[in-house]
Amino acid sequence: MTLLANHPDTPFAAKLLQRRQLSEDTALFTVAPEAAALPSLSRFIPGQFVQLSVPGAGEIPISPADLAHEDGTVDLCVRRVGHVTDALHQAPEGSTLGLRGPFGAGFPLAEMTGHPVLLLAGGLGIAPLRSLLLHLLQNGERFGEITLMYGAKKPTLMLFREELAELAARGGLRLYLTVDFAPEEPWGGFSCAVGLLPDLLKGFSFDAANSYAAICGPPALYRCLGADLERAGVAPQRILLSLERRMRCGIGRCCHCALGQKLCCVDGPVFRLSELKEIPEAL
Amino acid sequence: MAKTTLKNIHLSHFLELLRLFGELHGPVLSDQGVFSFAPLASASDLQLNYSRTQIPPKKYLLPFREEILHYQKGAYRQAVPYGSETVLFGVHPCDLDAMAYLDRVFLAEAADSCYATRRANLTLVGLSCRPDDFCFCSGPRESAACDLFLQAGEDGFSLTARSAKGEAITAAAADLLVETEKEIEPPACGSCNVLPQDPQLRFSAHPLWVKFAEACVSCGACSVCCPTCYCFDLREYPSLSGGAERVREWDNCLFVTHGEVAGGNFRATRLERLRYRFLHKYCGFTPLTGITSCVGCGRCKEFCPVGIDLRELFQDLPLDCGRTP
Amino acid sequence: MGSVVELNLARVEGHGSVKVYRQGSRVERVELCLADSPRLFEALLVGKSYLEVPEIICRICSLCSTVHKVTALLAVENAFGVEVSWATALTRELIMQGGMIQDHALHLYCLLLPDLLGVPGVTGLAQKAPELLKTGLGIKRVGNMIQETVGGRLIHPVNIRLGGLGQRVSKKELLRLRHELESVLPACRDAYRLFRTPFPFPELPSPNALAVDPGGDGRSAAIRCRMGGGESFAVSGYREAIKESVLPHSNAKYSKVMEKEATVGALARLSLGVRLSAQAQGVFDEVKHEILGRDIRGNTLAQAIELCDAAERAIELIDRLLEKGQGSPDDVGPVLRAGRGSAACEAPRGLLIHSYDFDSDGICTEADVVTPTALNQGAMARDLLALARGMEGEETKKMTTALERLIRCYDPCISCAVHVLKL
Amino acid sequence: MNRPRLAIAGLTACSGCQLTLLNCEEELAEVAARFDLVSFPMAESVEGGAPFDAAIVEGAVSTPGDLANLFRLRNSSRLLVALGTCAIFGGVAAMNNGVSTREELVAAVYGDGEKTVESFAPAPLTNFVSVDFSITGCPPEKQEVMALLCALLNGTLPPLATYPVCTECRSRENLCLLLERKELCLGPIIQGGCNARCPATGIVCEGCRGPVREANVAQELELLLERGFGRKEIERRMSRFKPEWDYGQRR
Ligand SMILES: Cc1cc2nc3c(=O)[nH]c(=O)nc-3n(C[C@H](O)[C@H](O)[C@H](O)COP(=O)(O)OP(=O)(O)OC[C@H]3O[C@@H](n4cnc5c(N)ncnc54)[C@H](O)[C@@H]3O)c2cc1C
Ligand code: SF4
Ligand code: SF4
Ligand code: SF4
Repeated sequence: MTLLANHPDTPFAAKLLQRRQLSEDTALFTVAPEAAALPSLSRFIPGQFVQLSVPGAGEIPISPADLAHEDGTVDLCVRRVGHVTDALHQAPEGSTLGLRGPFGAGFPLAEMTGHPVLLLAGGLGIAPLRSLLLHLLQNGERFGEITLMYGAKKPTLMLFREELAELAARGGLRLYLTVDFAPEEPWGGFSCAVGLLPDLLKGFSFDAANSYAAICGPPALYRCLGADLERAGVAPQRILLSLERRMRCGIGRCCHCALGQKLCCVDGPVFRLSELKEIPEAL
Repeated sequence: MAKTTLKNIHLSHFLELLRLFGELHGPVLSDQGVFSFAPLASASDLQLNYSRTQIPPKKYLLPFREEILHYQKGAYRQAVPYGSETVLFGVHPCDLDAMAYLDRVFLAEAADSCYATRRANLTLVGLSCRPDDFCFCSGPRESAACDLFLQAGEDGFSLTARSAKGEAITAAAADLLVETEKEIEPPACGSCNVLPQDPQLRFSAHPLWVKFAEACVSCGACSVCCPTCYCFDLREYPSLSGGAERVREWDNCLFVTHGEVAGGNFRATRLERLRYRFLHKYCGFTPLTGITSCVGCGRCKEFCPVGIDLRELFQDLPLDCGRTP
Repeated sequence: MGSVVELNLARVEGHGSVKVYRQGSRVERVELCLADSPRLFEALLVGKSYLEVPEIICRICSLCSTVHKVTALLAVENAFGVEVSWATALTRELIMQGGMIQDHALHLYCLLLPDLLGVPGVTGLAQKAPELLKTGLGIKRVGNMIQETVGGRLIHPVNIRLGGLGQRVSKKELLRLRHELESVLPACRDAYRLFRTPFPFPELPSPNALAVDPGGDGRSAAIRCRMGGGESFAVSGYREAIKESVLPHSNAKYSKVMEKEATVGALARLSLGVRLSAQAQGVFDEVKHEILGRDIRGNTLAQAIELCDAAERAIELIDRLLEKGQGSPDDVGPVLRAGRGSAACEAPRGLLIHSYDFDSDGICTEADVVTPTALNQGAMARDLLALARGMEGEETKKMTTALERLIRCYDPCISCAVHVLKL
Repeated sequence: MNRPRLAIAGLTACSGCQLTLLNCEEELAEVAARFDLVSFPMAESVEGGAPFDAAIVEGAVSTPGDLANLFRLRNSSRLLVALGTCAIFGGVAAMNNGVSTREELVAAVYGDGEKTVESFAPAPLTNFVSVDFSITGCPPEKQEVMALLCALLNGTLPPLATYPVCTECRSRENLCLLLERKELCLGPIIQGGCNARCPATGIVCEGCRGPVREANVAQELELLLERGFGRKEIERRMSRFKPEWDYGQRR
């Protein structure tokens, strides 16, 4: 029997180099793919995703939380929510994982060049937006003003807080933080509003007509933020949303991630609000 | 043009000859009384006049459950797909078209190698059919999506080779074939094709959606039995010794888990899921947008325990020849 | 001063304990508590249709679900006068042999063998005697394969049903089973060597054997039951012969059969002279002095011989099914009528009786099941007391170990015993 | 490699779920080697103490003793797994005949004499404790039990199938008993994973695995009524393994 090329679902081996706990349920995993994977995996665009395998548990889509590193390692910020992520959080450093990708369409960087960018992250949505943010900052001279609004449930769940503060302090980034609930006891160290992300946006004045906005967060966020931004004057084609869907194969075959006639894994996960408005069940 | 004809009396010889090209499978009637494609132990098992099999021939390309990857000693490797050279005899045009559709999905860029291996091992011999009440294709016709097609007539079959393999078969069977002047006429067309549908129908407030959603038991029969439904799930199971296998299994968009993510479900109600199925079947996704994948085999209608027929939705136009392209 | 020693039973099916009441070193009395919580099957069956009865009642016990199902089917068929075809009867017998193989192999190799080798259980066996464990599991596997292939589901089989079978077992499957049986037959034949040495207990009272009378033609249900002393009674009249009473300390009832404490099971069967297949008979002839007239410790050896017998019988049954062809599955619908049906079978652990009353709609109005372990309870209690008395003055640990082993010789099935008692 | 510490225990049940583990003949020796079977009265006579990594519990809760045992296991185990239909839904023992109370049932079996059997209506584990994972079936499928053990070894729980019995039934090319023979098959509303054992032998699914997550109970009821079964009979069948159903449930 003839055996044709390798199965497209076959992951490359990757080694879990380091785990850094960011909050009670979220950690940053630094993963080093085997050499054969580097040509593909070291060239992802912010917003694209990789398929991460935890042997014995399964495979999940994750958007890298950083830019591609020189040495080929990838940073993945993962929240512990279920079967595979549980296993990942238990995996000791040094264990073998699997990685393939990158897949999907990332943020339209070329098109965004020269424009101010407003990033809106809710909760874990900071992961893919951090990758975009780092790209924007690295290429600061090519983009307009960069603003990040980031909301978390409570202060302890705010990821990358120090790093973000430092980036803001260095200039080039306007940073607004908010938490849904203020804890009983005072939290020190950083200034932060109490309220939801849309509240932050309310009092915010920016060059809406010229701006791009990138949103990533829980589904509820998209519905109101998209409308708010439009009302503020951002063109729906320039409102970019990174969507989450159930994904199995990542390459447009398993069909779980369909929204309307589009597939999140190949046409997305980054979509424009203008596209999504045509698809009733997308948001 | 002269036609190559196989007389009925030579059929069993012809079947024996097909065995030279691989293990011979065809439509049979199971002990329980279900038509199915299965190995043909003897030519007498063959059900030439079968209506449709419960499970379509997609099972030869995409088994219900298969291991696709195997993890051992730090690496995932492709599991070797089982199966060997197989000749599938007696496939109706609708099922052939359905496999052609699956080819478009699985043999597209980054071809699925498990699928491709099986596909390469499969020789398809098509057979004309006699539509029954459940069918709604364009009537008995030929399909080019095979290696060899047999058009059944009164006392024989007219053969058309559609590939090099098909030519090889006709060449090998030369002794059994005769050239006839008169072509075997396919019976006249009776019904009509399923056309691509308006995707907006999915979101319409059509009362049928509510009716369907109340009745649907989410048993999955329609898509399990559909020749073009191919959604799948991937699950990974570790073994006692430390390895793991990743299993691919048919999934179903009617199941509540299909659109579920942490913290929500994008198609939480049965109604939304039925509409999703409609959209996928009749309107297509991304590269196949606008192509209906329904080949009119009639299975979902026949095997639905509550008699849901999605076609009712677009039956404001009568289902007769008026709409044939 | 009085004291009580309590011993919780492990490596038996179900929950039970033994309490030894002592005055100083003198043993006053011994209580056997079969402590599974009652599931009241007999009461639950009331109001269920005749079709459901066998499907529900087999859930009494997992180990013996096959024989419970068959016995229940026979009882229901008896009530309505249904006769099944010989192919169905043979197939039922085949699955029962599968049950016998699985049960005896599990008991001998997984539950009892640890006693012989002085380890606490399967884990110990896997370390100390991996080959023996493998052999035992290999035999057990074949028994299970028969039950699963014939029954459709390994525990609580579904394919055997009222009046017939769901599906005939295909020739291919039968040949596969035959092949597997052949491969373990030598191990089954030799099993007796391993289980020959009885525990070094003081001599115990000799048992009153009770089993079905093997006179029947194998096709219809047993008609009579027989005892070692020559007594016998008709299955239909079992209620007169078997008297049961409730004990305060046990959830299973105590029975006397024709005024005696009966012993059922492998030892009883062999003592009463059931017909054995060729190789099993050969083994029996060699060791019969260790069985006939011996106390319950002989049960283990008897089970080992039956293991061989069951494997041989299964092969014979398969050959008969293959030879005659099986015809198409018969499904004899019963003609409903009010009345009672009773049936008795030899379960791996001994005599099992099911009896049901139905009204004219086929709804169950009364159900009664007499299980082997319930029947054995009297003899078990008697032997426990005898053994405890015989070991007066010995270390407590030594005594409890001996008592536990004695219980295991009976191969009790507490689930069955408890779940179905009826006054 | 450290061996996970397991407790395997039975409450009110037929022991079939535990037996299913013992029926994994090919894997049993390796299971014994890779796990520390700290407490497994059915197969081991020595009891090791708490804590356990996982407690696998068979059976329903029907006596104070069961309850005490369950609490002990819950308190001393990181994970608690309900094994089998009885543990998840109550199972056959929880079935009632629709007319008698528990006391009457007990009296019917044991007589209302001096003996008092301390028991209450068999109830699922979740009525008393939190359960981390369930494996359904009466009895459960061997490969699901093995999948659980393999996953535990791997620090996870297994992803089990979530579709109804019909899905596998159709995929096996069985004749649909409900559609073609108008029999009382519960397949559409029952959790699959058994590879449609019963319909594959031509016998209706009796529902031993309990309801599938999205069971359209009301529609199944209608289908069966249409086929001429009486409402009482249908309810009797459905409640064989799970006493209470919402017969109006559509989603
Ligand atoms: C493009 C994309 C990028 C993502 N990036 C990140 C990220 O950077 N960090 C992060 O923590 N998470 C990310 N996710 C979400 C992550 O994939 C899911 O949390 C993960 O798949 C859950 O898997 P699990 O096995 O742990 O959970 P499960 O035990 O499978 O289930 C938990 C829940 O997640 C749902 N789920 C299962 N599989 C998937 C799947 N393949 N896709 C979506 N939902 C699923 C289940 O239905 C269930 O509701 C991303 C998802 C997508 C689609
Ligand atoms: S949708 Fe129905 S009729 Fe169309 S191809 Fe699928 S099963 Fe056949
Ligand atoms: S026989 Fe039962 S389980 Fe099988 S498809 Fe029909 S209804 Fe479903
Ligand atoms: S088919 Fe139904 S009754 Fe049979 S094993 Fe499966 S769930 Fe249980």
